[in-house]
Amino acid sequence: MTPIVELDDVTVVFRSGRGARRREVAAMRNVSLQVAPGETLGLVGESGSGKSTTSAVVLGLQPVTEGRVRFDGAPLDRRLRSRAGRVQAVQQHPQWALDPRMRVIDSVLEPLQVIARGRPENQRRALAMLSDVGLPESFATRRPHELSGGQRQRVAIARALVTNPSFIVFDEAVSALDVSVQAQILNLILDLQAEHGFASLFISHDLAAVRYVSHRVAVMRHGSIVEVAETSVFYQSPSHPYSQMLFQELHS
Amino acid sequence: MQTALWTLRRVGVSVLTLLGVSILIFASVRLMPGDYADLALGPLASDAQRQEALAEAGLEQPVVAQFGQWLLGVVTGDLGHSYVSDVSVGEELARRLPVTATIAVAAIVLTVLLGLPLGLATALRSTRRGGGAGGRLLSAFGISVPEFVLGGLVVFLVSSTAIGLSVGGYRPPGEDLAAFARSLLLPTLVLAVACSAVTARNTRDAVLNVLVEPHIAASVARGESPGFIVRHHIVRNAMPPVLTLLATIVATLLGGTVIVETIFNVPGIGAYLVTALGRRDYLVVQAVVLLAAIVFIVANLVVDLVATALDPRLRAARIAA
Amino acid sequence: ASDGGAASSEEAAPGFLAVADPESGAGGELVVQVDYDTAEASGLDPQGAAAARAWMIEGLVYETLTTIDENLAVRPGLATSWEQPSETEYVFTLDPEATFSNGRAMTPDDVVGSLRRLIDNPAVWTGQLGPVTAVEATGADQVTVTLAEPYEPFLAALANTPAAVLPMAEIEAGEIDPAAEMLGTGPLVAADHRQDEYWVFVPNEHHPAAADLGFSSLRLEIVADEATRVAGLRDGSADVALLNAVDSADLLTDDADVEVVHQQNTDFHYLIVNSLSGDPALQDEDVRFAINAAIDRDGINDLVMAGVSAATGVTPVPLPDACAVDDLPSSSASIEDARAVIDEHGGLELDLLIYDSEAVLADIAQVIQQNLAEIGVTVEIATYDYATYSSRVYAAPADFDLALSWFSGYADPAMVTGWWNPRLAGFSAGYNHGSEELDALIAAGASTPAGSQRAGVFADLCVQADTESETIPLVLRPTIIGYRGDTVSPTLYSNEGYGDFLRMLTEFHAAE
Amino acid sequence: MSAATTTAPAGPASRTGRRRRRDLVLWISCVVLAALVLAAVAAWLTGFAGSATQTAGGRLEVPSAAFPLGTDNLGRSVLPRLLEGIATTLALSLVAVACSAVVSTVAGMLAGSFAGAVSETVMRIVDVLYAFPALVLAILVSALVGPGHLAAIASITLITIPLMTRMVRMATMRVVSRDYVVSARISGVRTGRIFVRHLLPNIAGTIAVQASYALSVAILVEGGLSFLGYGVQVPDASLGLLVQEGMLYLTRAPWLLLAPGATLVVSILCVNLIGDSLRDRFEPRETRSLT
Amino acid sequence: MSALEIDDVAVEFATESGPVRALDGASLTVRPGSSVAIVGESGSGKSTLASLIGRLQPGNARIVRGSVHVDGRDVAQLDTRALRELRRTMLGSVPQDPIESLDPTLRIGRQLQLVLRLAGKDSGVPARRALLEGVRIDDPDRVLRLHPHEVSGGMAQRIAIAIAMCRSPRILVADEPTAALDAQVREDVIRLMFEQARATGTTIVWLSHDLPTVARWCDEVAVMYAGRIVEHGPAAEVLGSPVHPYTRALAAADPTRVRQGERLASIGGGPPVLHAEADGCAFAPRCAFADDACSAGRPGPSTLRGRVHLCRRAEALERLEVSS
Ligand SMILES: Nc1ncnc2c1ncn2[C@@H]1O[C@H](COP(=O)(O)OP(=O)(O)OP(=O)(O)O)[C@@H](O)[C@H]1O
Ligand SMILES: Nc1ncnc2c1ncn2[C@@H]1O[C@H](COP(=O)(O)OP(=O)(O)OP(=O)(O)O)[C@@H](O)[C@H]1O
Ligand SMILES: [Mg+2]
Ligand SMILES: [Mg+2]
Repeated sequence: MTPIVELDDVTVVFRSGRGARRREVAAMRNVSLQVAPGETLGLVGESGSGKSTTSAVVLGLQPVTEGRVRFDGAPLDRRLRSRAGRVQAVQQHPQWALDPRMRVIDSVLEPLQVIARGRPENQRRALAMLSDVGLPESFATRRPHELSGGQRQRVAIARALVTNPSFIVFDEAVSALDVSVQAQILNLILDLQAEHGFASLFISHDLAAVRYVSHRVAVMRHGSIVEVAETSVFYQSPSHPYSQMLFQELHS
Repeated sequence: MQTALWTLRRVGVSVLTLLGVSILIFASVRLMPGDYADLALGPLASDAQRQEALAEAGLEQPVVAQFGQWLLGVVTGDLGHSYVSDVSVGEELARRLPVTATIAVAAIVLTVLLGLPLGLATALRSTRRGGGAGGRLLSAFGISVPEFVLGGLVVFLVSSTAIGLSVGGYRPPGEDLAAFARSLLLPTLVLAVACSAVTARNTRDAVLNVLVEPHIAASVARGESPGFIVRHHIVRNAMPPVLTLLATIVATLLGGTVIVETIFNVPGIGAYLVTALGRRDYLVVQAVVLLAAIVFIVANLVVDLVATALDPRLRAARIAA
Repeated sequence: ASDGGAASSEEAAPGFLAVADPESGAGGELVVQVDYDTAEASGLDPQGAAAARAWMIEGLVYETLTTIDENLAVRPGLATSWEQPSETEYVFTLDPEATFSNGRAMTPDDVVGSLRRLIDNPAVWTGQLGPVTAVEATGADQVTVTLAEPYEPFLAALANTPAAVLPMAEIEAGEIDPAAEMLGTGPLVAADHRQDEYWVFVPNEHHPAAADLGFSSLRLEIVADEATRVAGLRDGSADVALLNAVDSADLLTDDADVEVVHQQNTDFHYLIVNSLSGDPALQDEDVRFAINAAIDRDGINDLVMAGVSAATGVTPVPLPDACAVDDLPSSSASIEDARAVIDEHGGLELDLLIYDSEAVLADIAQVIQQNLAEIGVTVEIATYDYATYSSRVYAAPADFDLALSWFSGYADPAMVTGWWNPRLAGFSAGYNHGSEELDALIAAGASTPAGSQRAGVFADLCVQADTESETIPLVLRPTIIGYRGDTVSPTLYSNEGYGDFLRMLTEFHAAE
Repeated sequence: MSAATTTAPAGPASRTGRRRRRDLVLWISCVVLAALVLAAVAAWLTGFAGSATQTAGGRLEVPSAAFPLGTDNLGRSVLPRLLEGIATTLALSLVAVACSAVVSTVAGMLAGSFAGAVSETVMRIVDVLYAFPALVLAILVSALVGPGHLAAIASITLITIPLMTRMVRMATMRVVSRDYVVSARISGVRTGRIFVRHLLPNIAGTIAVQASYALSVAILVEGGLSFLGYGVQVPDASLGLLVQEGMLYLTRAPWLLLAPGATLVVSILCVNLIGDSLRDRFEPRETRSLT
Repeated sequence: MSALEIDDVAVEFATESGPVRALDGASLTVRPGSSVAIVGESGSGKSTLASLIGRLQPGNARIVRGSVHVDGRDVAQLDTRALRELRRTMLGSVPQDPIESLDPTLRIGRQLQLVLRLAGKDSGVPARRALLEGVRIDDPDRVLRLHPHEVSGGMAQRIAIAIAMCRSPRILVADEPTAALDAQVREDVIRLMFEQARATGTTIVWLSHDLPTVARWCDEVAVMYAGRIVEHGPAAEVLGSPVHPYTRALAAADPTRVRQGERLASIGGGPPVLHAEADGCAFAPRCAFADDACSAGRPGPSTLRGRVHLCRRAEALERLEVSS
């Protein structure tokens, strides 16, 4: 089966400063990974290890310095429009996940309108999606400031799912939420994946959350992937010393 | 090192801006209808006389050549001579600069002395019930009274009351320092009113922005006294935006001095400019505008440097950019 | 001020607005504020001076053969007397005491050289001097000037600064450049000058009046803002100030020490009707006359000038032999007829150009706008700075319909009437054509000796110009002078022809 | 506010008392300004102000029933001229600020969302304009296009563009990095649509605040220009022009200066206070006591 | 005498949309030298409660009733001078975002100097260096010269702890001090904080919603819901075998606790926002065990298995569980 997303030896270098102050930060070094259809790959690692950069590369927001990125078997087209609706993302900050001036329904409709402008069933589909993420129809006309953080994150997920994408990136999508809401969202992701079958990259520094939703886990450090393994394997016996240290906490 | 490089880049950009200003000013003065010869000779003059006057002023050459010549002169420190008085523009500027500079510097000093404390006090009081409303209204009012209205009223009031001040009576500082100071007092005050008001408003804003920062909350939680917090944690933090504003004020002062120098009849750069514009004394106009642009750009540069020195975050951000 | 605000035009003595009190304090610095400085292309050379301000300033240093008195009549100057052996010949006897400020006595050669220089290097004043064919020194203290034909204004023309006597010996020797330095026989010497800021004049110790001067020095300050000059008078930083607005006296009402007087000038405001390149309708004499007829000169005087000025025809009313305004055809023409003429054209829309350095023009323009509205002419007032104004008015072709300006009226009617002949004036060739009839009358006015015959010529001339309505005289342009009675005691003429309100400066007393 | 706040409205929490007071200031300012505008519009519609160029009485008459604000030096009633002046000044300033808002918004949004050449070019041009002394700019403009309404509008526009462009650019930069804009890009939404749907609404607050400050600057500049003779020309009236005309009659006819002068100050004050209120509304800050 | 005694406090915030009741009769007593964690969902009032300790609540807060005693003194009765004195000598606080809580314009060394000087201690360079060494910062001399934005979050948090602890406060209030840190650093910082506090006998009040860590470090846990402390008792027990249904739900939602393949138990709905005093148990609408009476009357404190709790039905529940 062709992986939905495949990174092949990808390196991303950020250059800053000029002349003598020129500095280069390798945010990703020779990273290779695949995500199979329907699979969730967890990505963990300390702050600054390159997780967000990886997600940006996968999404096509960040050009790579070296290496290849393939989406659905074909080299990644830089034009985001070319895969409109097939890739989506849910990001970290619930308060900026939604346009504060748009009604919930419009936020959810937006990606649909790109691929199928003005179809009458769009509206219906968006409403169905909202109810899928556990929001009653009455929320459709609310604006983001009338929602809680968890609710906003639900809308963001609905918005990501509405086009029936084959791949979704969750970059710290639950980190800002507190336990009870986090649990709701994690369950939601699992349920929706079971229903829609999308593949996903789940980025978090919360190992427990990653364990809960991921099929496989990759550990990043200083821009490199130090270990990739099945979740169950990982949490029982991580092999890389860094992973061991990381997971020690979970077991104590 | 990084700061030096950043500074160098800033200076480069400034030079580019100056070039832009030069082209704009050069083009626009020459697009203005009428020319020096028309004015100096009057309608009764013959065409030959006109041509002669133009040639004498170097105005018969192609515009591009004139521009090149002027730019070359500027770079070598020669701003040319006034068509009207035949006095070297550079010398005349050097003579008049102290006047405008005195007004401007004094106004800025007053602005700092009045505006900053007022803004700080208003901001600190605004946490209390009804606090700072007086200060806010005062500054809003100060901003709203145009210089020409205030100036006109002051001229009238001063001349009709015996408070020992008079309008005009300018003497060069070398000749009679007291008269010099006296003649500049009123224009300075008039200028300072609006500037102080703007500064007060912006200082208030800047201080309020600092007040909401978590490190102030941390200071309060540590039991530091308000005076201590203001001295050590607020002033420096609130400075950069206020300095940026002061740089803008320095630049707009030239516009302000045009009005007050006219109203109070002091021979500064502003009055020089207005007269020169009316006479189509191109070189003078060009020189004064260039000078103003340089002041603006240098003031901004200095403020940027000081602000970066005060706030290391800015430094980091700027060097990265 | 004495009469509760409105400036007084009551005369202190016949022909005088003020007469200096010899008993009053003397020896102080005299501070005079004026609104603008001279800025001539020819620098300080009086012969190139085209504007009245230059005449006045340079007139402090230079003297002329003749001068004019309080009634605008010619009086001896550097020439103590003259004879006119024939209609075209003038023999001047020079003042033996006249001495340049460098100590050298004036010679007939200076006089001859000065006049020759003016004739050989045509300047504005060359034309006013008339058809001079020869200037010769005919004795140790005598100079004879010969004209090609009789020219009545000749003596009056000699009375203005451009005809001043220059130190020709020094000039020819290259010792001084008259454009940069002033060396004259006048009562004062320029000690310091900052362009557009101030002049300082000190007494010329070689001048006969030097010993009796009532002030130690003269400081002439350039103060552009009217309100500031008013304030200067109020707070005593100025002794004398030239004011522009007739209402400036209002600001001085509560100050008992300040006097404001109106010096009647021969200068007058006029309206230019561009009959060449303006609105095509203006080529029609009837239309121009209709406009002329609609303008209410007395209304302008009342509203704009607060009644202190006077309506005038082509010949300035204060001068002898001037025509009467009431006799002009436009004065008696009916507004209805005027409106009918405009109606034939289906109404008119005209622009009216003014410049911004003379506030009164805006007021006059607004009254004219109202006047013309009554006959169906819509006027759009456009104010420009003088450079723009002149580049549109004096361009060829001129780019305007109507414009306001003013003439110096000089000291003889024939001097200003010449401007109605575009071929003579030059500057008006872009907007007026004039006419042969008018040209003939202008020539006749210049050559006819003073008297009733000349008055007749001027009357015809006024009517002709009024009918043609190309350049329409409006009202006189008085000089408003404010002075502090407690610090200065001036002598001021009631009338003036060359804008020189400091003509009698040597009589001024300034308290110490 | 915590990131995960619950169903509590996420609006700015501020002391209601102060809020109400600020609202009061806003209301009073708006009402005064609206009253001025209404009076001016009404005067214009009824022709009351249109005929103001006509001489109606003697020179400098004191206020009376016939001439509620007296007459000027040409015998015109001052009240209609004042109303006309208000209309002219406000209309000119509004048009100019509208122009500068449009230009600044487009330029600022472009510069804020495309780093590199676009941003550099826009910002350099803005720098040049900024470095040019405002009043000189105005004088030059009026010399180029001839004094009058057009010159005043053009000058005010040019003078207010730099600051506004900078502020819009900064606001844009803040918004473009927000997750919802990135999400929209990922979803393949076109740039133009992102501008209109996401950027514009979210920087509208900044634009409104800046525009109101620009308006107060505009009124000031119009006054200064007319005062120096480069702005509105007779017989039209603007507040600045009326102040300038009135300056000479301070003792004998103070109403000539005081009426337009006070109106000018009051309008600028109102606009400024409205700007302050808008700002408090769009950029709320919780003030904190130091004790 | 207790280090801290909060007695039935109710606090309301004035907001645009009317009053928001952040605390609705919260009571908490803390023994000197103990460490107590306050846990609860976002918005349950933790920060508000903690802010009362130093009378640091925001300006729009109004204390409706109740009292706060620190070391026996009624905080509400202190004048500003005494209050400042209390904050300076008795209280230390470790902020949530350490970098933000340092003055961005001053070098670390200078900030330490100011703090030391204010505490009346030697503020020389050696003292500053010692302070940093105390929180186990390597190369303190370099760090002293840095600006806050140049240090990492973990480092900044250590500095914040150093600043808080240098005056040996009686009570250390830490409002989610590790939320901004990543897992590994978090552990170090917490250990440091507790070690320092134990060494000086400082009482710790720690606000968090990280249940596993709390269980590991704190003596006691107080669980907050809708402005009240719904359960308070020894940490391991409260989290290990909760009494209050809310605590149960919270504990069940912790993903570290589920085994692989198990489903997380999440509580439906969201916490309420109170605008006035709650009529009954605020958790009732979301509570699986609630009956009509729960919503009708405000539950008072009762004790069960050594814990103070606010559930009317706790004992009934207990029986239910035993029987099933
Ligand atoms: N636009 C950029 N320019 C320069 N450096 C960058 C840029 N974006 C990221 N970096 C650097 O690249 C490295 C990886 O950053 P990235 O955001 O991918 O980390 P992360 O693992 O997502 O961290 P966190 O957990 O804090 O979100 C960091 O050192 C960061 O400073
Ligand atoms: N300054 C304020 N103005 C108005 N309401 C406030 C203010 N501060 C807090 N609140 C409200 O009071 C309630 C309790 O807030 P608090 O900050 O104490 O909760 P918390 O438990 O600390 O939450 P978190 O875990 O998100 O920090 C919330 O509903 C909050 O919205
Ligand atoms: Mg990241
Ligand atoms: Mg909190």
